[in-house]
Amino acid sequence: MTLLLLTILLPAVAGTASYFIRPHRWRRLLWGTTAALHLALSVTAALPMNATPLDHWIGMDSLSAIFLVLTSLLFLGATVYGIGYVAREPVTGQLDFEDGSLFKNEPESIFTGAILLLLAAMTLAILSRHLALQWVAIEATTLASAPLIYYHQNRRSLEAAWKYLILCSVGIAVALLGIFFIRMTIQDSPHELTLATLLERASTLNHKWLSTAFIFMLVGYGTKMGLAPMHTWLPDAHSEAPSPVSAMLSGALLNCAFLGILRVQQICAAAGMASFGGDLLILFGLVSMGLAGVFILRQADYKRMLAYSSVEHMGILALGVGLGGLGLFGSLLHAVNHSIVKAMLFLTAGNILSRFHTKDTTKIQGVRDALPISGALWIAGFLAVTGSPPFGTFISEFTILRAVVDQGRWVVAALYVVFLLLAFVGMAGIVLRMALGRSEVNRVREPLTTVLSPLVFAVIAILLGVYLPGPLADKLHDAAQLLGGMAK
Amino acid sequence: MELFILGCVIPIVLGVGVLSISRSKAASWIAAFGVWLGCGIAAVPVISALAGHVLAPLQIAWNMPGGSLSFGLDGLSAFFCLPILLISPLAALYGCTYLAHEKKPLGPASFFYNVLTASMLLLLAARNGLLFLVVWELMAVSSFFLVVFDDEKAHVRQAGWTYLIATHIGTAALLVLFAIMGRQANSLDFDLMAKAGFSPAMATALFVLAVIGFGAKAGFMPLHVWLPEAHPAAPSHVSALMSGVMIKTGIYGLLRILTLLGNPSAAWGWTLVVIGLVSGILGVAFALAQHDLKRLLAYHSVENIGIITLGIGAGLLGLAWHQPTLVVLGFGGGILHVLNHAIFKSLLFLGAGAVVHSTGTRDIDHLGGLIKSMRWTGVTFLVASAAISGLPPFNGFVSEFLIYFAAFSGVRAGAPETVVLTIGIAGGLALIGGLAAACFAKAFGIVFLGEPRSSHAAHAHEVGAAMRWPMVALAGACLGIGLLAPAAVKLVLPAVRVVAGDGAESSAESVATAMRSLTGIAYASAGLLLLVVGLFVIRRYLPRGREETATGTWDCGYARPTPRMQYTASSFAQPLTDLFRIFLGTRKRGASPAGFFPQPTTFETQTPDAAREYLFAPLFRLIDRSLAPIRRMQRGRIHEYLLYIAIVLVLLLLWKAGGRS
Amino acid sequence: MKIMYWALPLAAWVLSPLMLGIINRVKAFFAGRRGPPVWQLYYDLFKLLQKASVYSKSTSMVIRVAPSVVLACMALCTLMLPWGELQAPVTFVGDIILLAYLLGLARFATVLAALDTGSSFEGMGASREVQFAALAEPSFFLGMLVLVLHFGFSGLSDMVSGISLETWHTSGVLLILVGCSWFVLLLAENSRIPVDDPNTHLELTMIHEVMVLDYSGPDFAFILYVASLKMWIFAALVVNLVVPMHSLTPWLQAPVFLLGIVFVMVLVGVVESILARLRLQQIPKVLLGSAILSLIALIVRLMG
Amino acid sequence: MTIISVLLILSCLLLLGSSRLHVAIRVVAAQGILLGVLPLIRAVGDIHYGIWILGLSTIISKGILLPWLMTVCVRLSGIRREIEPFVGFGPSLLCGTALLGLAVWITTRLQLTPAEAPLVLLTSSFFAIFVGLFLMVARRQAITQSLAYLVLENGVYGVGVCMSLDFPFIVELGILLDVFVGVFLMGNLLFHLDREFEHLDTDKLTELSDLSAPATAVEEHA
Repeated sequence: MTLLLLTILLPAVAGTASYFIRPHRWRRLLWGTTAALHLALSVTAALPMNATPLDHWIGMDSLSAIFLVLTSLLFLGATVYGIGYVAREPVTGQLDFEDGSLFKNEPESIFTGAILLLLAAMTLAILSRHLALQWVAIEATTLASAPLIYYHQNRRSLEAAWKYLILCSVGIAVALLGIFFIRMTIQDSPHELTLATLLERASTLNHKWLSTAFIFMLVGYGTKMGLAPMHTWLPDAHSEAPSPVSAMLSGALLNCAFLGILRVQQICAAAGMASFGGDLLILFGLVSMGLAGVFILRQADYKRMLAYSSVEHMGILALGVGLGGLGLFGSLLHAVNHSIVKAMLFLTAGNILSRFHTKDTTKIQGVRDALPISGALWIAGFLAVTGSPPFGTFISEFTILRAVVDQGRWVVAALYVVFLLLAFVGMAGIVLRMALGRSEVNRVREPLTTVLSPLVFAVIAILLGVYLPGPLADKLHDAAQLLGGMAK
Repeated sequence: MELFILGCVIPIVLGVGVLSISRSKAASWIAAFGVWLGCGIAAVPVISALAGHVLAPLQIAWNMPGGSLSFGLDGLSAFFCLPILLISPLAALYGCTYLAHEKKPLGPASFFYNVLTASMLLLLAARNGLLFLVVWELMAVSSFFLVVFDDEKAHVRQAGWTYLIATHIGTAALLVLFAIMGRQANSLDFDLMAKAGFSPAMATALFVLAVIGFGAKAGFMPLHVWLPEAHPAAPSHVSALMSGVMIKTGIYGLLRILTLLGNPSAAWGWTLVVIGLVSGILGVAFALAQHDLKRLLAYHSVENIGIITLGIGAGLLGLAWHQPTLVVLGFGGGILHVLNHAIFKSLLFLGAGAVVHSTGTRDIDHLGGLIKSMRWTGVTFLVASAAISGLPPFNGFVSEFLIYFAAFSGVRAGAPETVVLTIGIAGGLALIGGLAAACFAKAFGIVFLGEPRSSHAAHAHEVGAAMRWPMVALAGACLGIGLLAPAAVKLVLPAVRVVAGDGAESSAESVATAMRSLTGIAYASAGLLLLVVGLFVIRRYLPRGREETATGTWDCGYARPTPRMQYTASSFAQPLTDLFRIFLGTRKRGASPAGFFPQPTTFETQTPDAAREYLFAPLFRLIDRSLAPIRRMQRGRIHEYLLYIAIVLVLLLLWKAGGRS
Repeated sequence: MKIMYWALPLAAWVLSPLMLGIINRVKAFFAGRRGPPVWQLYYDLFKLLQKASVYSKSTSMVIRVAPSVVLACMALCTLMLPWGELQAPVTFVGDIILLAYLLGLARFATVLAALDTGSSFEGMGASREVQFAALAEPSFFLGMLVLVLHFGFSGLSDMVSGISLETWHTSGVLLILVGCSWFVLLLAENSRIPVDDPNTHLELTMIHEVMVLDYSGPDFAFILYVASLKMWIFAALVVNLVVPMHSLTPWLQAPVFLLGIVFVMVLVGVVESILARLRLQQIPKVLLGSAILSLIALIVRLMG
Repeated sequence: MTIISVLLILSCLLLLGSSRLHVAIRVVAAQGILLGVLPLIRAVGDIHYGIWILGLSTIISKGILLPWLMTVCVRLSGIRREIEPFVGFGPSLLCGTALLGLAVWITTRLQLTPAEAPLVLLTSSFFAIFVGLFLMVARRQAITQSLAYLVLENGVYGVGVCMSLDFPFIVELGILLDVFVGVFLMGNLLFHLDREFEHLDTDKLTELSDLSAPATAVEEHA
């Protein structure tokens, strides 16, 4: 228990502290240390011997263990990248390369503090077993990440942050309504709104309230998670945020909202309403995949393309969870794979952006020529995110397809495959056009901090495609079990 | 079996190794050594499997959902290994010299080449759906990287894109295929799938998926669009490996799935026969219209895949009609043609590569007279040309003969469908053979014979030994299989047995007849060679010392011929391409000279791929256009975005909330 | 008896030049001329073999090897021809496929040799040759399919040896149709009128003759001899098909066979005399017509 | 509590119909105070310190601090004092009536039976939510949107009160803190937006869109 509390408090304290630390060097050191310590703490907490009882407000089951370690890992990667990133950013004003206006980054202390607080909020969101507490934490992630999005304080990032804040806040408010309704389901006696209580009394829950609650929470957390058509803020925010932040937003933060939905679905499944939520999730999943595919197809901005790809993958996750059974396992595995791959892609996109000074895909050629490592990572990431072997995404996407087919939902299967193809075709055109050919900028030696994290992520993505580590597999099976699915 | 896996792992390990010395000249040599070593090791179990030994399958646990690392090597797999084991090392050796002048690091290309080789071998041994798909995509991805080796050229990038999309569409079909099969069998292991027992309707659906999925790789018309783009774009030794070997994995996959699906229906056989005829005839027709040497060869791959498919279709019909002869000889001819095509097609690509390497152009109409400066390349290219046209005494004839044989021996007066089949196969093969001969008369004749049509061709030189000897070895193989036809057929029988199942047993007699005929052919071929040599010797001695005179070609009285007045590839093929003009859609640009003092004028023909031009491009454009309005939903207005949320919420509440209690 | 197998090939090798002489005499008769002696080709061959060769500077070894290849192919083909009930020296199931492809190989060699010279005239001829050959082959195989349907799939010798008066009685129309079809092929493959004119001197319009413009001396002798052998091979196929050998006593078969070949030659001569040469664009239609004849035969066989 | 509900409904209608920004801010402030009083009234029997703190902090944050922030915002940014609607005030009121109907319908459809509060409070809370959403969609200026968000939050809060939720004190505070920080951030952003764009019209914040698609990969390659 203390371990879990420590995991939450560490980044919170460090985040608050970094607002007050003046010297850059110390603040960056604090950032790095916190990230590393957090990962160590998360892993330790996830070890079987440190299991905690699950009936408190916070606790760690397999589901949260997976997401926590994943988040922590991504954060460390983003930290390694991010420290180099903020160090390279000029402190004085600079010219915007798109509209030519002058802008000035926000102070580094705010950036560092916000990103550490974001980590704290995410950790809390993952670990909390009280639905309202989880809501508080998820809303807190929105608030902590808004300053990160407008780090550059130029017109586009402000616009993106505004839309992010408004849309997510509205969505989250809707989710709060949903939580009220969940509370109504156990109206008969004053119990705390913890998962333990709800699951224990699952059979007695009022289905009518539960279905209403599910709808509110699906729309609410779905907004935050980026399910279409509530995803509209996502491409703006993810494309305008600094790349390490985009990586965190896409790789980790979306998962937190996803976890919120998972928890409701867990309750629904325990209450025998798995198919009610499942059908809605499948619907939203398909809509997200399809819409994202459409927007990927003619995308002019490669970071937006990645953002839409996140929407697509959130759709896949929702679809898998909606299917239940094997789909749950596939979906959770896919969440892991997608986070790692997407983080790697956003970090790589950051490298491309800082070298080519444009986000316009039509103006970039020969990334592989100019930035050999980033170019290779860019193509590898494209293959990974579209689900090609040997990357783990292939395994999980195929597992979800098998789940669809196993249930004999032929229309869903057909749409699923068509939408995957759509995204593939769209991304192939863009990524290949960017990566191949001769570049107009000179080849440079890439600093280690810019390529280390994406490289490590790429290696992990490949490893997950050929080998599933035992503990991870166990946790995934366990988590799928929690959600009511049996994994084959 | 472990030995086989070891043989697959070695190239990959050395491939990864050379990534670290990417820039070194030795990189490609070390990687090639890995291919040789790996293939050498893998050859041991393959040969023993072909010799009839049953190798114990290898099962390793794999904790991926539905996955298991199960490997096996039956007759079918072992036979399909042969082209890989033969071509891959030779092409690797060739590639070392071919790419030696490149300025870019060769490490990645060598790495992907090795991965491609290993993944093809693993694919043949894979006995689990998930494993199969992983290796399948690995193969596609590694070959994609090889295709875009020259990525500074726009057409290469475009070819890479086309290839990637085409192969991915095929893979999508395969994903569904294996998912459905896994559902039926409750496992992704092939053993269990074979016992699943699919209903006829389900089996037909699976068959269609397999044809789409594997056909995209193999190059069935109209899924062949990537071939004429990718093969010219890739470095020649890669084209050789891809065209000669990799596309055959599509055939392998189709056959493998057929073994799992149970009893075929006649409709499947007809489907394949029709696909075979269309691919064969139109493939060669398009080839005739090309004047890019490698593009021409790529279309010939489509044609030969058509011939292979004809054989397989005949075999399937044999299974459906319970005609053992048709089964064994149809499958036998088709599968043997896989090996034969691998040999001569890779030889042709290597030859084309030598030409490109030495002259710097692939345009047939700019070449000419190369046989005088590139004797080895010329002669081996000639051998391959004759072989691919199905002419005796080379290997192409042997497999085509088997397919003819199957068709003719299966024909029964009482069964009109057999007659239709035979008309299709015999007429089709004859037409394809005639057109192929025409096309290679053009390709060889214009490239290697006559006078150089440009300075490129005039300054050609013979290529180095590492490029020469692989070609000679392959030419030897062409002749060898032609002369040892019965032995080659013995090699293919284990593979046929896997596909044909019970049908193979009752066909001993027809196999024996075919064997006698093949023996006859082998003797006839040997006799032919002896006769040619004998006559040539006689001819040499006939003049008895009278001197040979060298003079100009008969010019019909026109005293100042120039090399540019020679017949060109385009003009040579024009009568035939005119026959097929409704399919080809050849575009002509230019004007004929007019007036008493005509100005200089140009004339140009271009034959883009019809399937690409009239099917896929409009389809893609249509999809793109119809999707465009959807993009209006993201036009930046936060009010609209909020409205979406509100509408979704209200709709869901109206639809679902409180509905049931 | 074994030795008798070789009689037909021997006859072909010795007598085939004579056959071209016969055609020429027939044509001369129709033209009201006396014409060259029937032995003329023998004289020509003898003369050419005595001569030295002239090669173009553009050529390579291809043109030097081609005559030998072509001749070897034809020689091998003659070994596969039966003689009534007398089997051919080389026979196995499906030998006719080999025969067709040997002819193909010969054509391939001729065409390449033509391209070797770099002459645009010879290129033109080669181009036409491959076009018409590609169309002729399916027609040939269709005719063969009729035979296979009727007699079962076996060697050429076995198939044709079964043709008797009885066969004529039951399915004479088949034999006539396929016979006609193959006779058209004979005209086309041997570059006779109406497909090609062996006597023309206008290079632009020729097919076969223009391809061999650059041969001289022994090479040209080979080529001329090959032309006569090829004519013999096709004539032998037609004769074997049409004449009911099975009904003849064995000692009559050989003379009748030879007479049949002479008759075919006379027929060629007559056709050449009374028909005009067709325009090049019309030739595919002729070949298509030949295929249709076989197809009709096929339908008759299936329906009858 | 019925009075509070009626006041809530009236305040929402006022928001829909008012054209003056500072009026709107004051109305929202009044709403905040009303809602702060709500828990105190509900728990009139046993008021413990938590409820006092909660009520007071609600009143302070929603009724005083945030409106003050908005006022400062309006003053400093020099934006126009009129609310600029997409949907005019008359039609807005009509829509408001429709939304009221919707709120009633939802309340009955859900068959909610709040234990310690009148049903009309629930209806009014839902109405506030809908009005909040409507204002966000139908009003042009950024500052109105943040006001509307507060209205929405107020509605959610009202629903919570109706359902007599006994969330732990910490959680309640957390929720409040989130809202507060959220609106605070919005205010902060408003300053930046004003500086960068020299206007606060969100319908002009459309630089980030997918309307200008380039020639696609498809067309270029095919």
